[in-house]
Formats: sequence, structure tokens, C-alpha cells
Amino acid sequence: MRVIESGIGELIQIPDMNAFREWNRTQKSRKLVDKLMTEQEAIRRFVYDGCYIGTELYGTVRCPMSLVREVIRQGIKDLRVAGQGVTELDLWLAAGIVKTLDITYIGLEVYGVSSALRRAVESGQVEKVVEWSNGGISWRFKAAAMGVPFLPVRSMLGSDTFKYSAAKIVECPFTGEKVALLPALILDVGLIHVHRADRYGNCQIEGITGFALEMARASKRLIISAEEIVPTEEIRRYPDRTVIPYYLVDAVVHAPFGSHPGEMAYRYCRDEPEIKAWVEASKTEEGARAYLKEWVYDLPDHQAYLKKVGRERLDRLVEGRERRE
Amino acid sequence: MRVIESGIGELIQIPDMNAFREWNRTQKSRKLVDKLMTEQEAIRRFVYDGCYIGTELYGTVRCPMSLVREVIRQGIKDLRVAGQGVTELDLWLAAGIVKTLDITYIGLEVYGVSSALRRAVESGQVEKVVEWSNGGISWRFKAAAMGVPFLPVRSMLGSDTFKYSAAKIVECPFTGEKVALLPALILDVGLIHVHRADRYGNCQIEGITGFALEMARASKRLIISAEEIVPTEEIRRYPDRTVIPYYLVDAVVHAPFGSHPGEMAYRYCRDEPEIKAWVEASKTEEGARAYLKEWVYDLPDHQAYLKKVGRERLDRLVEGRERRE
Amino acid sequence: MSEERYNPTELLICTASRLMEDEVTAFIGTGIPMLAAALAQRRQAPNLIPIFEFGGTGAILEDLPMAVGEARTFHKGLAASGICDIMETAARGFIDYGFLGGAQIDPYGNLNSTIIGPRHHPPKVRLPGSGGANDVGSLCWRTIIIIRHSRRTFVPKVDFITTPGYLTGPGAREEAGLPPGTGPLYVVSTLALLGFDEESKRMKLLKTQPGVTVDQVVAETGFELIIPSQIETNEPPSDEELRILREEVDRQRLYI
Amino acid sequence: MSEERYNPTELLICTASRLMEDEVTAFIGTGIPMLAAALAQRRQAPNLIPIFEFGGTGAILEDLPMAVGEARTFHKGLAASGICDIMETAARGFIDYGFLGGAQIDPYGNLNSTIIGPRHHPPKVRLPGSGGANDVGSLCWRTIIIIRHSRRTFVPKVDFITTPGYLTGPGAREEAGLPPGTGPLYVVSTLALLGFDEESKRMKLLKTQPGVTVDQVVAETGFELIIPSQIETNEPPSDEELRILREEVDRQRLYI
Repeated sequence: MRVIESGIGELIQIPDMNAFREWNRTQKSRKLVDKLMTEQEAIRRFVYDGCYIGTELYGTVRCPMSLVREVIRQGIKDLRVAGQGVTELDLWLAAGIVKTLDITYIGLEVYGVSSALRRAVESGQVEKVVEWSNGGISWRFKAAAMGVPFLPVRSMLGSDTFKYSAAKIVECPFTGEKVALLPALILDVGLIHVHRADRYGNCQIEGITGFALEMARASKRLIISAEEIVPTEEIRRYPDRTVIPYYLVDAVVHAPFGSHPGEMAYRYCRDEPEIKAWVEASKTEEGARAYLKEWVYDLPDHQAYLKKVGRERLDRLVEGRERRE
Repeated sequence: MRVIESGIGELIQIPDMNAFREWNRTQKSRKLVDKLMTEQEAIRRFVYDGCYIGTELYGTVRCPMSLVREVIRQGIKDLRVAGQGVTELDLWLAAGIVKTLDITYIGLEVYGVSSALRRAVESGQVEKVVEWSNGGISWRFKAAAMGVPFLPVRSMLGSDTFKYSAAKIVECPFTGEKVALLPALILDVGLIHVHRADRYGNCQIEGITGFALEMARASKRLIISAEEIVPTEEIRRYPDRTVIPYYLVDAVVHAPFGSHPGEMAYRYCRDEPEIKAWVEASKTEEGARAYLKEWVYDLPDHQAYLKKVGRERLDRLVEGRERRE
Repeated sequence: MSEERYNPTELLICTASRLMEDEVTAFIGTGIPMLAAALAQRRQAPNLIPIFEFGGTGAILEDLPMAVGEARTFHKGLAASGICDIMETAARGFIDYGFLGGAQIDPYGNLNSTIIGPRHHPPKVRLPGSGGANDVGSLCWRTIIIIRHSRRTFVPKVDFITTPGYLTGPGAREEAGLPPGTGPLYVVSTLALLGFDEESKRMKLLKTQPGVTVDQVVAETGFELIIPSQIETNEPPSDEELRILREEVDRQRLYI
Repeated sequence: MSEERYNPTELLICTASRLMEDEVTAFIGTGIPMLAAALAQRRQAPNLIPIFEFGGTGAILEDLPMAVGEARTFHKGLAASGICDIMETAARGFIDYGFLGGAQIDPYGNLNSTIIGPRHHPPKVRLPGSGGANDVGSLCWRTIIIIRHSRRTFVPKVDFITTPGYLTGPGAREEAGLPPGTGPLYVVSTLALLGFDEESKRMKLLKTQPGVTVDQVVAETGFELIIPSQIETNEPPSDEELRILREEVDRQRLYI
């Protein structure tokens, strides 16, 4: 397969599908076992210094924020991260625990550029940055999910986003056209927040699925947090609602309001003041540090976090939720 | 992209994604218009002699049988067919209207080899037969659905299924391993039966989705038949249940019991005596002809077909349906 | 073979069923594998996870499906998705076993379910084609082949390799690009249980079916089998197996 | 520009909104495109089909989303799927328009939202990165760029091509392998509405914003614009547009 052009970015994770198959054969049980555990236990067991990690969907939408905060709390460091993110990766960047980024977008959406990203990358604290598009990184997960080492796409071509990626350009042997080949992206650990899961890890999501299906299938270890734990009978009544089957899952964490300060479709809306608080705080290193101290380090767990947010405020978020009218 | 080996089967549909894009730009409306029509009108407007056509799921499971019969009734001929099928393609083969097959499996499942297939292929009446696996043909639809000219897979390698296909083998530029490249398969016409659709063509399916999502997205013309026509408000209440969005759809046909004699999950079970009747009848050319006369040609439409099946029998099928217990 | 107690189909089902382990994932095709899986779920493998190619995962096989896409393939299931998801699950190495059949098998476990005769088109006899078999044989960890035993089915060279076994022998699968560590594990036939030699990848007799001699197996096999010095006989289907099969698994006698 | 009647954001929104046709599909990003789409749905384009990259299709924009994955992006929507489905829909040619922004734009409509400065890493200024922009700019039929106008944003050469415009000129997109017939159509800025010359693919002034002279546009643009002899002025935002924008679209004044 003659390569016309190669991106100069480093290929951080090698798309070794044979090793991935072997991992899935030997390290992932087909047994229906109770995987319910706390954030503390899940992160302690499956997340480690230097691991390659990804989160889904992103900071303000169906994001495993209770897991994200626990990663910081446990002092895990040198993370290599698949970077589509808002608040979640921002917190990690501010905490100084990110070493390498396969980046697509890290920013504060309507609130603009991320100060935490700027500080971490411009200072060189983040040592490597490899560029991709949002579609690109999702297709990389999809390649891994399909069990193939790459996928062809017609995006990223002609741009510096390609040049600073680890993609390659080849000629299609059927049509002669140029296509970009994206290497499969296998995660050491994936963190995904869902609406409902049973104790074994069978998961249901409402609303858009973002890249949850692809990322779940691309992860060597998968930690699920869920708004609600349902009996397996409920899963078996609606097998067509299962988007992540149990055998992909290593840990199930019951995390009501797990996406806070982000939203959860049909459950609660985003907490605008809290999001703005981070936007403001993160403008300076000191502000970010104070925020992390107050909202992460000084709280023992997600229950304490929710208590600090307060029932009244959470009720208001539930009130403001999207409804199926 | 150096090709190590090429299948010797003919590439019946060229994976020209630029032409497909242009088609989708100019021939597919984004307008929300009422597409409800009869089987007769849908087939008359969108199916034509020599077209490349596909059906989903297959003859005994969620299959657009009322459309399949109407294709025969209208005397459409020289079809080129993506061949995963049981009763539906069997009827077409028996009617002598298939000229070319990208075949994966045509058979009668527990009832064994298809006599209609044997007669049609062994006689040379079907002029071309190109081999694929079920995964292979589904991935070919998926390639078209992804808007890319091919997909790599690790299946079909080393076999005569590959040799008599139109796939190619190349070396992965990331890992050096051999992978098979499957060319995207764009259908001139796709026929899909669903549980619910609105008049614009937004579709919901219950139970497994087979290859409906991929085939819908791989079709230049898409005819949907549906057990039930629902108001668009219902679609808008559950947008996460839409698996085929309206803009893919050219015609919506209201076809209760549209999968008969096959089943429809949670609605009705398969009609075993009727399936057996075809198995028996199709053993000889005369028997197949008599069956087609009785159940297709001599009936003006699906309503007449259902009347002939009879309310009592249909009620029994509903009684025997899978339930969400 | 005791004609009175069970028929050849029942023998195949019971022999295959015993090979199904608990808490594994297994690709189940139409026919005998479905019955074997349903029987296994009621005996040694209550948590066998059946996988059906069109999307069913983890069904409880209370009623027998007649097709691999039927609602019974996801009855009380854990997931109901689609064919790409399932085949990709196999590609990622999540499906432990696959059950396969065919019209012809060769010494390396290559299977033919496409055509009989030397010419591809038009062929002497047209069979259904690969279906999911090629994908199962390519991507599952180990396959178990269920086939009736005769010189017509056990041939030196299949007319068409629909589904790869060990192809031409050691290393051939890997050389073709197929995932390493895969390939046929057992062949369950009406006359014997067979396996494959570690070194040569050629078919090896493991056990004869009850009442069958080694000579009978050899006589009905169109190629040289590896025959160890000691050959045991399979346990015949037990009364309990047959009872479950007839009274619970296939109450309506659709298959047996 | 009348400081009293509307602000620059409102001007950008109203100008962009008028470009949105009825019964087309349009990729909508966070911020101004959302407001423009919501305004258009209430005026000339009630059946504009907004597409949001993480899965929302055909939402009715009753409340303004603050993020492209929020539930409001599929509020009363026709479909809610995922990012791959949406990007692949664009790849198949089903998305007519895409709206893009950026920190820098060059004469060929190439956009930068990745870094400022000559070095990729560590950079002088790190911006968010492509997000979906590169995919939108590669795969949608036509893109419309919304950007504040100054010599800092309209530069001869962007520091980094995050999202391809016409790259180096005629034929360059096709040569790179991008689908033919695609590329930027308009640039909506605070000073002007601009387009691209058919032949040279270089940026061309189409209309000035109300109260802005051609000289001002030229002065604030860091490269040579193609300037036709006759230049009209855009209609300013009407009272009706502003009323809808302020009272219906962005009642809570989150953006404007």
C-alpha cells in the first residue's frame, strides 16, 4: 500500500489489533458478575499513571465528571489523552496531569478559548500534541471498534490538521482517488457516563449517543458511571436499547448527577453558574488551583460533591431538563 | 496502494462516491413532504429493469415482502441483486427476474438448499455470481454509508469466497499486516420494512436492526414499508429512536403484515405453514410457478394478499408474537 | 449407533452441546447449533452467551429460533444490535466459539457451502454460499464444525473454500492475514469427534461415536486421518439429555 | 454601523441568518450559527434542518443550545444519533451548508483555529483545535464563514490550516482528495459580506455592512481583496429581526 503522504505527528497508540484481540480474549470476562463499585475503587483499579485515557461525551454533556474528578483526587499523572473536551479535560489540564494529547478540540465553547489548555500547552507541560478533527478521532475509535487497523476517510485532506496528525494518505485501489487513512485508536481506559446500567454493565443511553458506542468498543478497560442502576430484567425486556453490552465493561459506578455541572438529556440541564465559575476561575493558575481545591481535593467523594452543590440547586437543574413533549 | 491480490469476481457496482454525493445533493430532497403511497406506485416510480436492488432483513425476518411481491407483479426484470435472502430472493429467482447476484447466502435456512437458486444459477439464467460473506456485504453497505470507497476487514482472507469476490488484499501501512479491502456497495434501490414510519420517512425499528441502517444509507432510492404510520410528533418525541431519517427515503408504504410469511419482532410471528408451502412448491419449476400465480400474479395488491391469508390466521400470528416480558 | 434411543441429529446435537462451556460467547447458527446451545443452557452452561449474526446477544433460548434473525434470538437478551456490530465484536476477539456446518470438509478443516463441482459458474450444484460462515471461521477464536460423516462430505480437497480452516497447513492462516490463534478446534460428526493435530494442522480422530469403530470412520473419510493409538468412545446421549431435548428444547419437533 | 440599534454580534447573526435557505440541511456550530439558525427558522426558513455534529438532526430551536451536544440540539428533533453518523451523512453529500468560524482566514478561505505563531509545539498561542470544523469544511457542500473583521483575522497566510478553504487556489481541493464541488461560499464579517472568485478562488468583496466603506474593508484586510466596481450595502438588521433575536431567540441574553 504505497503511502503518498504521512502526517508528522507521533502515532501515540499503535493500532495492534492482534494484541487488542488477545487482550479481549484473556482480560475481558464473558461472565455476568456484579461490577458495581465506587468511583474510588473503579479509578484505583483501572486507571494508572501514564495510561492512555478517553472520556465521553464532553464536559458539559453526558460526561463522567464524578470519575474525572476522582482521577484528579487520586493523583494519577502523566496521562495520555484523546482530546475532545470541555470542562473535563480542562480540569485535568489545570491539575497538571496530562502529558500527551491526541487533540481535536479543547475549549469552553461559547465562553471561548481554554486558559488551562493555553497554559499547559504553551508552557510545554503537555509534551506532545497531535492534531485530529472531531470526525477523525471518532473514526479512529470506530476503526478500533470494528477490529481493523485503520479506516479511510475523505476528511483532514490538504490541511495542517492532517500534517500534524499521524494519518496517512494513499490512493484508493478501486477509484484511484486520494483518501486519508486514520489509524485505529485503542484506549487503555475509557470513561463513559450513561443514563442506565445494570450491575453487569449493560448500558442504555437516551438522546444522542455521541461517540459512546465507538469508544466503549475501543477501550481495553471501560468504566461506566450511570445515573441509575436498573435490574437486569429491565435490560432483558429492552435488549434493543442496550448500546454498550456488559462484556465491554469493567466497572459500573452509580453516579446520580454524574455529569454535573454538565447536563444529562431528559434528566437535568446544565448548571450555568457553576460552568461560569470554572470559566472565571480557570483564567489564572491560582484561580484554577483554588477551584480544584474547593471542588475536588477538599471533597472526599461524589456524594460530598453533590452535598456541596446542594439539593435545592440540583432540583432546579432537574426542573430545567429537556422533556419528551 | 499496492494490491497484493485481487478477487476475480466482477465489480458490479463501482464505488464512485463523488457520483453518489452528487446524486444525494441533487436527487434527494431535504424537504419534509408526504411520501405515503401504495406498493404499486412506489415500485412503479423507483424500481426499473436492470436496476441494482437490495432487500433487508431477509425473507423470514422483517422483510418488505409486500414490496418484493409487487416487484414481481409489475414484471420488472434483469435485476442485479445484493444477495442475502430467504423467501424474498427465492421468489425473485423463481420468477426469473434476477440476472446478476452479489451473493452471500440464499437458502431456506432450516429447510436447506434453495431449489429456486439451484435452478436459476445452475442453468446460467443468472448470468453473473460474485461471492461475499454476510459480514462482507454488510460492510460494503457500511462503506457506502460512511461515504468512503472501501473498508478494510480481516475476513474473507485466504478463501475462495475472496477469490470469487471483487475485493482486494493490501498491506496495512500502519502494521504491515494483510487486510482485505471491500469496495463500497451503492444500491440503485433499497427496500426496507420497519415497525413505524411517519409520512416523511422517519423510521423506527424494534429488536435487531440487521443491516437496515447501513443499507438505507447506501441506497440511491429507498422505499420503506411500515407496519404502522405514525404522526411526526411521535417521531419528534423520540428522536433517539429514529434509525432512518426522512431525507434518505423516497417512498413510504403502509404495509401491515408486510413481512408475511416472515415475522416482525413484537408484532407477529412467522407463518410456518405458509413458509413450508413455499419450500414444497419451490422444489419444482411448475410448483414455484403455481405458487407465484396463486400468491402474487393473481392478486392485485397486498390488501388482496392479506385477505387471502385471512384474518383468523393473521390473528394467530399476532398471538404467537415475541413479547417484552 | 442405537437406532432406537436417538437419531443421528440428536447425536450431533448432544455431542456438540457437551462442548459448549459455561460463561463463554458462542456464535450460533441456524439448526443444530441452536439446539445444542439451548440444551447446554439447561445443563452445564446456564450462562452460555449465544451470539446471533444479525444482532442477538445473550438470549435465553426458551423457544427455538427457526432463523438467525428471529425475535427468539434476542428473547430476554442482553442486547439486540445489527450484523456489523456482531461481526465487529468477533473481529475484536470477543467471540470465543463459532459453530459451523458445510457440504464438504477437507483435512485442514476448510469448509465448502458454495458450490459442488469444478466450475464456479455456472456450477454443477449451487449451494447457499458463505452467509456468515466465512466471517465466523475467520474471526472467532475457535470454531467447532458439525457435519454428517461420509466420503462425500470428508473430501481430500473441497471444491470451494467458502470458509477457511487451516487452509494449506501450519502458518497458512496467519500468512493469509487472518488473526493469529484462530481456526477449527473440533469436528463433530455422526461417526466421530475429531480435532486437529497441533503440528500439522491436519484432522485427527479423537473419539468415535458410540457403536462406531475406527475402521468405519476411516472407511467413510475421503482422506487420511491422524489416528492416535488409543481411541475412546463418546458417551452416548443420556436419557436426561434426550428428555430435555425432546420435551423442552424442541417441544414441537421442528428439528429432531 | 449604528451603535444604538444593534451590536456587532447581532449584525453577524442577522447577516448569516439571511443566507440560510428553507428546506436545506445546515451544520450548526456553537454560538452565532445557532442564533442565526434559530432566527432563520422563525423567518424565511421554517423548515431549515439544523444538523449538530454529535447527533442532532432537525431540531426545532425553541431554546438556544449552549453546546453542540446539548438536548436542545435535538429538541423535537427528527433524529438523535451520534457523531460518526452525522459526519458520514456529510461525507455522503447530504449536508448542504456548514457554518464555520476561526481566529484567522486567508484569501482562499483557509481557516485557523489551532495555534497562533510559527511553531506547532509548544506554540505561541494554543487555540482549541479543529473540533468538527475540518470535517465540516471538507465534507459539506458549501461553507459559510462567520468572523470578526480585522487585519489580525484576515491574514495573507494562516499560521495553520485547521480547515481547508480553497487551499492554494483552483483545483487544489480536488488535488488533495477532497470531494469536488465543495468549498467556502461566503464570508460574513463585521465589515462585509464576501465571496470567492469563480476563477481564482480568491476572496471577493460582495457587499459592505451598513455604514462601512469599501476603504474601511480594504484597510482592515491583510491581503488584497477582489473588489468589483459596483458594491452594494447590506440591509441593516431590521427592527423585526432584532425583536425576534432579542425577545424570542436569545431571551436570556446568553449570547447577544
